[in-house]
Amino acid sequence: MNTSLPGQTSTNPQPVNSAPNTAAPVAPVLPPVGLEFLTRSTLPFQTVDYALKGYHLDANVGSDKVVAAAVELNREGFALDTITGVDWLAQNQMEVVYDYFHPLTGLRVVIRSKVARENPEFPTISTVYPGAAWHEREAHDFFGIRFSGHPNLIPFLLPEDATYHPLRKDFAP
Amino acid sequence: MIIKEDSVLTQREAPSETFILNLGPQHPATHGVLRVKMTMDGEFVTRAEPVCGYIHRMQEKMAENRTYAQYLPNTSRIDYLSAMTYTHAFVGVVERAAKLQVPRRAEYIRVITSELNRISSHLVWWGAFLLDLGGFTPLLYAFDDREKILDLLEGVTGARLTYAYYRIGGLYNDVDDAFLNGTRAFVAHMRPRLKMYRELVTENIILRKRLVRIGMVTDQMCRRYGASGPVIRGSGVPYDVRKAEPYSAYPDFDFDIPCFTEGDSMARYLVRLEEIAQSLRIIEQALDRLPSGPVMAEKVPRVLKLPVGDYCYAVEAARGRFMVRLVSDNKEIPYRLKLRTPCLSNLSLFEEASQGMLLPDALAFMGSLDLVIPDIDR
Amino acid sequence: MLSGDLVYVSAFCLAGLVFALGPIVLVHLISARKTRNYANKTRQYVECGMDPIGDAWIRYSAVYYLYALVFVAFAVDVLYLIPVAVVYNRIKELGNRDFFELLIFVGILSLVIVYAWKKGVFEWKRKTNNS
Amino acid sequence: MEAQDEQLLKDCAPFVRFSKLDELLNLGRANSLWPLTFGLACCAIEMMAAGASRFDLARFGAEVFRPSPRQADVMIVAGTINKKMASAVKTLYDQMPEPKWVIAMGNCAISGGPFVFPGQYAVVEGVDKLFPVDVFIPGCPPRPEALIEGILKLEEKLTGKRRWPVVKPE
Repeated sequence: MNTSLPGQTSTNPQPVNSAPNTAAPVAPVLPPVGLEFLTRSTLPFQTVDYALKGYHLDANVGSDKVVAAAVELNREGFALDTITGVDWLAQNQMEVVYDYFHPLTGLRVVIRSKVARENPEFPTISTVYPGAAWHEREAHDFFGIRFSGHPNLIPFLLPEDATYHPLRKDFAP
Repeated sequence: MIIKEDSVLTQREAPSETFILNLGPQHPATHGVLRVKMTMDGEFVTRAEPVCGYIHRMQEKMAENRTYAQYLPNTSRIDYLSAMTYTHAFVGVVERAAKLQVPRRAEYIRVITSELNRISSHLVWWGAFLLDLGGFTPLLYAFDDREKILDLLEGVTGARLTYAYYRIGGLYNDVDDAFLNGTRAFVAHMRPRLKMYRELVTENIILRKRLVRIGMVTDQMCRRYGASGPVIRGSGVPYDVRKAEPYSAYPDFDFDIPCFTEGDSMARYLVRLEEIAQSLRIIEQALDRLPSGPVMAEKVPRVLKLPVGDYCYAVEAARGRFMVRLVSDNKEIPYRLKLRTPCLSNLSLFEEASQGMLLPDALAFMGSLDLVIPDIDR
Repeated sequence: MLSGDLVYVSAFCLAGLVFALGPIVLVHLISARKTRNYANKTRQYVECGMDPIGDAWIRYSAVYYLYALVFVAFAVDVLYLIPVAVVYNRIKELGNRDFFELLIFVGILSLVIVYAWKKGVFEWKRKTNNS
Repeated sequence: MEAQDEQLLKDCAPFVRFSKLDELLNLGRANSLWPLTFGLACCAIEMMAAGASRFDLARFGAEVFRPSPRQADVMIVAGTINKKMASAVKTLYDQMPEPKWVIAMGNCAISGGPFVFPGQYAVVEGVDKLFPVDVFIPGCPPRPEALIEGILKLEEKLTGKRRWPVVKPE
């Protein structure tokens, strides 16, 4: 899918002396358009009330299907927003939430996946989205989630020799 | 002197070895404590690996031992140059989860102060960016104009930089006439200044030589790294959270999204200057149609307990898309608060985009990304 | 008056020597003996607060050398211009011959820039095997 | 820690000391303090505003911000010191030539500021834990006038007398 702008007339800046204030295109306020990829998608999406939740689609997948989801969303033209780790101490689970947004249609998609809390292990998606490498390193810093296949899973925000994971619920300094 | 065993002496042109240069935490061009380990071959960058964490201030850990109201001052210290928009995101996610109805006047004043904050942030960027490229005078012009904005905001919020002006459900206090007239005077003052900025700097041949076709970033690369804000708008994709996910009172205003297709540092430069003009337009429209009425929602529960679940709220900060993901378990403190900051994604494409560049061009490219380092490290 | 000149020359050399070595001694006396350090990194060369990685004694690309050569060429050029500047226009009957000589001298020397430009010194052309 | 700092300072004293000439030297140093560009976080923006057109540090001779520690007289620590950054801060302090002073600008540099809470793992609580500090400027961030007052306080420490009037809050 080419993300060059269908019918977009954002011309290059004219010769410098005239201020290019007319060149700027107006992107319309978009209702959640671009949902047609749902028909082709294999992921278990549920539509969510955007006004309450702040995102349009939500899917709960197993930790092995995470890369497949990333590949599909990458093909659909989604951009990676962020990767969030959540430590569910009570349910003894470690959850990772992948946020995606679509630069052209403004659609917001969330892929979440849970794993047992002992040694949380997720396949890395930095092969599909190189931007995910830092988000995964940060999730590894704060929660100790290992991302198999990650190019250099060294501490990102914590000192190089840090072995503690501060955002875990049972973290005592 | 280590003589390499495998170097064939008969080889006429021995390749020059690479050395590692620390563009370290304390460097004028990094505008904060970002360290970039540059593997250099002579003047050319073969690999630039940013190392972050030197100003990590545990913002997300602090969210887990503070109530929602106590966490407000933190939000303006994540990206202190667009503190209003960050507070707007945090307050927005709490209002969205608690289904609080914010009065129209409060939303309009939030838009006015956010846009003023965006202009002051772009002015700091403009001054500091040209300082990187070697020009000191624009910094003085930019800070002179910025002081006018700070006076306006200080009159209402009491702070120059880290305003905790928004409250959950509305605003701290109402704006007075001095602020309204002062803002109109500022808008009238700023427009001719923008024309002077263009003549003083934008049409300067040295600047164009330093920026045009330097730091090329394609829209595919922006999408795969999640870059947003002026970086993605400089590469041809008109993505702006105010239009893509309209929030607050932005749907009421008519403004354009400046977008250039070259994807070089000059395009990003022009996007930001054009955005100042658009922000002035928004402020004018918001001032003309400012509704009267209260600035605080009627019944905001004293102890705020949000229903279980996760909520997101994204705003268009000066540097790009800032999204707050709040996970709540019906207690007065959040269970988990994730801050998706634009600078982290904007910087993550630096390593791939700066390969093979000259060192001064790599610095001009980093300046055009407009980084605030505590935004990356949180 | 040989001895008069001798005195003059030796005084001049002595003044030069004092002018050169004087500050070194003066600074050694007046300035602080050593600086306070809490991680004894004073003698380490400055690299933005970090410990330098790797060794500086490596094979640089030749462009640096060419850049230095262009500088040396013009340094020597200025060397010759100083005495000319002292007696410039002093001799009336030569008219403005000095100006044209100067022009020719500088013109010939500016050919260095033309040569360096052609060799690609200013574009930092990388001389690697493949290119 | 206090006695050891005094002792370190004494060892650095020069061989030859004068009375009147030292006062002259200190007057010169006081009015040409070259700060090290060491902006860490929010206080850095207020430091830039102090150096810019309205609050103009140039009136006090302190507007020359030197990036290299070798040419800096005073280190204005403007922002939060992180544990990962602490060794770099100490390195920079060591690499500054002797008559050097430290201004701790903002609550973070004084005591860790708003980032001190039970269970905090990343912030050094105050830069005086790393090396002695001469002037503390409270505020979060302190106003540019407060930074200028801090520099005047440092000049007062150097020359013993205050050349500028003290602004009384009315």
